[in-house]
Amino acid sequence: MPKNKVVPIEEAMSHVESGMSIAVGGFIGQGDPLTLIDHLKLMDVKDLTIYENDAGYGERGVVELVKQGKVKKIVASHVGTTPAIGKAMNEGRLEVEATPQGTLAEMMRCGGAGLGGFLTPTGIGTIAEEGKQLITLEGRKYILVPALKCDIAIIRAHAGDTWGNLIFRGTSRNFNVPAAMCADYVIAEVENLYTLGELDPNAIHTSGIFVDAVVRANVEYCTIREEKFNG
Amino acid sequence: MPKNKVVPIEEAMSHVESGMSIAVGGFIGQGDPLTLIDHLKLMDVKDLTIYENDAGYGERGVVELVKQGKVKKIVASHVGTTPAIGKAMNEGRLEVEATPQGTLAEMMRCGGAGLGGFLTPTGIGTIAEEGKQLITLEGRKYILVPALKCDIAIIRAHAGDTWGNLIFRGTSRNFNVPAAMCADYVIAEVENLYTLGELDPNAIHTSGIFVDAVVRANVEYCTIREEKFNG
Amino acid sequence: MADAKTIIAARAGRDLKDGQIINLGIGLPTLIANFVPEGVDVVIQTENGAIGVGPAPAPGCEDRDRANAGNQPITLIPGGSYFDSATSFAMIRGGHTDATFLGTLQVDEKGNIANWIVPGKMLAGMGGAMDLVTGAKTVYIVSEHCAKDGSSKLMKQCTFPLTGAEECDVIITERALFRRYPGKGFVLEEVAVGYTLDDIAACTDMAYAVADDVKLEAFGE
Amino acid sequence: MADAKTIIAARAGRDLKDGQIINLGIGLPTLIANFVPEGVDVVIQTENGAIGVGPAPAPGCEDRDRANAGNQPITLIPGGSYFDSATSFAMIRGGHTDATFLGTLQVDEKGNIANWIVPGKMLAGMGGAMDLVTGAKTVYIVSEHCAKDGSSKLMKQCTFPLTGAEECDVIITERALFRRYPGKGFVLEEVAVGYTLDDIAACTDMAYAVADDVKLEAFGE
Repeated sequence: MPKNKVVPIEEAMSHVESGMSIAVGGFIGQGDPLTLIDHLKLMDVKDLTIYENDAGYGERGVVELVKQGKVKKIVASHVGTTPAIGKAMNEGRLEVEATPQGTLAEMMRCGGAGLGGFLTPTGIGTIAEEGKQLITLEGRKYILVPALKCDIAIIRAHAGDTWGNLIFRGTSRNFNVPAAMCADYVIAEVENLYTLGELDPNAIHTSGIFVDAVVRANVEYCTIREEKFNG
Repeated sequence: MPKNKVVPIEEAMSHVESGMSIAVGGFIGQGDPLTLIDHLKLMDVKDLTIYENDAGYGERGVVELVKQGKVKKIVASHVGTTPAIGKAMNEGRLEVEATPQGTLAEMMRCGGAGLGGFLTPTGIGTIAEEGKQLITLEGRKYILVPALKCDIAIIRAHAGDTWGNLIFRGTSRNFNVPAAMCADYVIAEVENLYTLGELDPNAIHTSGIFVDAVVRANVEYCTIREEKFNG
Repeated sequence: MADAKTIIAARAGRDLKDGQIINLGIGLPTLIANFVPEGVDVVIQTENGAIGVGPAPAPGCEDRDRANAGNQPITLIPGGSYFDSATSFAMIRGGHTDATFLGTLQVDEKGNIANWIVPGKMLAGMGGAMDLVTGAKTVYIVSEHCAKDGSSKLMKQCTFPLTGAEECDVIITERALFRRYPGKGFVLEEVAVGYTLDDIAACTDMAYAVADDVKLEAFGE
Repeated sequence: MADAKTIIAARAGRDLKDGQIINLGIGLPTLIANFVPEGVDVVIQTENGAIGVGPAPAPGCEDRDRANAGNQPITLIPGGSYFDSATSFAMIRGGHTDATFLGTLQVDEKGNIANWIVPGKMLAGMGGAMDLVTGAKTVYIVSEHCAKDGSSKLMKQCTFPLTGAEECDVIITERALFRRYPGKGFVLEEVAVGYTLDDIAACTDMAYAVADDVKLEAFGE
């Protein structure tokens, strides 16, 4: 029987240490792992480097960790939905590296897939190519983007089983899938926990092979468990 | 309302011309698009280049087109399950290029994703690196594999709707997903055809955005339609 | 007469073709969904992970797992589906999206687009814009013709950092429509109600040709 | 006494650790599934697109959409699932698979593996083997010690085209078990029932060290 990975949140999050890189799922609040972020707020860690599409929405999300001074750097495609990020940058408390959204998603997937990098046409002729190796193939110029590997990933899923098979709901899938692939230790908070065999084997979005720990999401962040959930 | 892409097989297959490259889904018979291959057997085309994991199983699959002399070259990871392929190679009627399985899958996905190529560690120190550009990143050597774009893809799905959203069943998913991404014109044979909205939007494996034509699979290649199919 | 944004969105809507897959940027471009012509069916992709975006849900029927890239609640039309971000950008970068509609800060006569950062101002980020302008088959800039200070957004050369180099195919403003052709650059094809060819020349810094069959009073009523 | 294949599979099974994700090659390696120790749970991945492979189905219960990479019918254990080939090789290449067990034609003292082609013979192809030896955390070669002509498969240097360079971590034959350590090369750790250290030396062409605590009669009863 596949291993039971359901653990107390303290145990899962004890893998996070100062100076680590963390891939975070979600998209301006859609599917953000707020339970795990809430727990990080209580922990004594700093100098984190965050890879995420954004920093959350309004006052919620990774922006809360930035306000606490726990984050050294964010690599994101867009931080415009969290005004406190701009303030932290201006005050020199935070470094932000802007990366095209598709490039960021692919960096994560690529790292998870054991590839060294990929060639993208996105950003050619823009500052996105600065400091990057350029490669021309069949007359077209590409940026060589190295794959991303992180120490930790924190993600949220709508449904999960005890081995960490995950199913997402609606547009909350987003970066949760690639983030789950690229880290040494992957922690998933799940809104609805199922026993092995309850989830349709054809409908799994993220296999438990990618997941190291499963934690229950806070009830306030959960949508309703649906009968016979298949996605 | 998304366009109805269900067309007669003759219309869909009329896009195939001599000299074209064709990505073929399936894995030694699991999910092979036999209805479309059967139709190709009746067509007057030659000098095809096939990209597929294999050439089918026993006497069924792309091997049938090889025996008819329609195929110039196969790029595959393994052709050991179809003895007639070896015979055609030996007689100089067919060129076979062996490619690692994971590399072939990624070539297809990469072409479909608009990337120029990717760096893989697979095959370093073997003949798979011959004639390929090698790139060293952070001390590790990789093969730069260019992305694959084909003229046509032929695939099979267990369930599909009229716009070409597809759901696969069991291990018949395999190369059908990446093959569907990498071609200019993608033809899907579906075992069970559904109207728009019948398939769970969270359970689609291949979006209709990738599919150009939907054809009914021959009944002999179909598994039973299940009630309330969700994958 | 309608306001500038409505005029632009309405004209952009008329450019849609049946069966197209389109992506609409945040803000003005989102309005284009209200102007899809009768008899034309388009499928709307949103880069955060949905295709087949339908009308906004009725008040009280919002679902926090169903939103667009601007975080507005959405519904899906039958046939719509959800996917992850890597797959979403495979759709976008891979040329499977027919048209993308984006606002801009600047666009220039070479088709360069600058719409993600104003030097010296707060960094927000390019989001999916760089991928969209690189990957979509046709890139529409839908924007007011002039900036707030009255200067032309249609410039000889962008001065802000680019979103994409030579990627813009069509510019639609409340005053005019330009299409870019290989080897010819932008061609003025339509002028809106209330403007003359001279008016357009006066407020447009980029070089452009005027189509032989340029249409006056072509839109904007 | 059991035959060579059974002895090898049984010893390989004893090397499995609880919670491991493993991939079993076609042929001999498939037998290892029958020798998972009591109290050890492993999850079997098959590269054609399933994880959580269970026992073969009962006769008459085969399903053509449920098979392994060798086209044998499979079942799934609860918690198993299906995926496409690009995702499957993300699992394999990306180091998410703990161990892969493969047969071989040749293996050499540097850990080079040659198991996919005999020069001059019919080409079959490497299938997923190159990805598996590159990506799996531990690469086991499970193979008879000698080829049919009696020559050692454990060579000073492979003469056939390689599947992977310096990728083999453990060799298990019906006669012995060797593990490769960084900077030390292969170390003989176990000798099977019926063989002496001299026997192993006589049928092994590759260089190896003998462990101080080498176990004699360690397996193969």
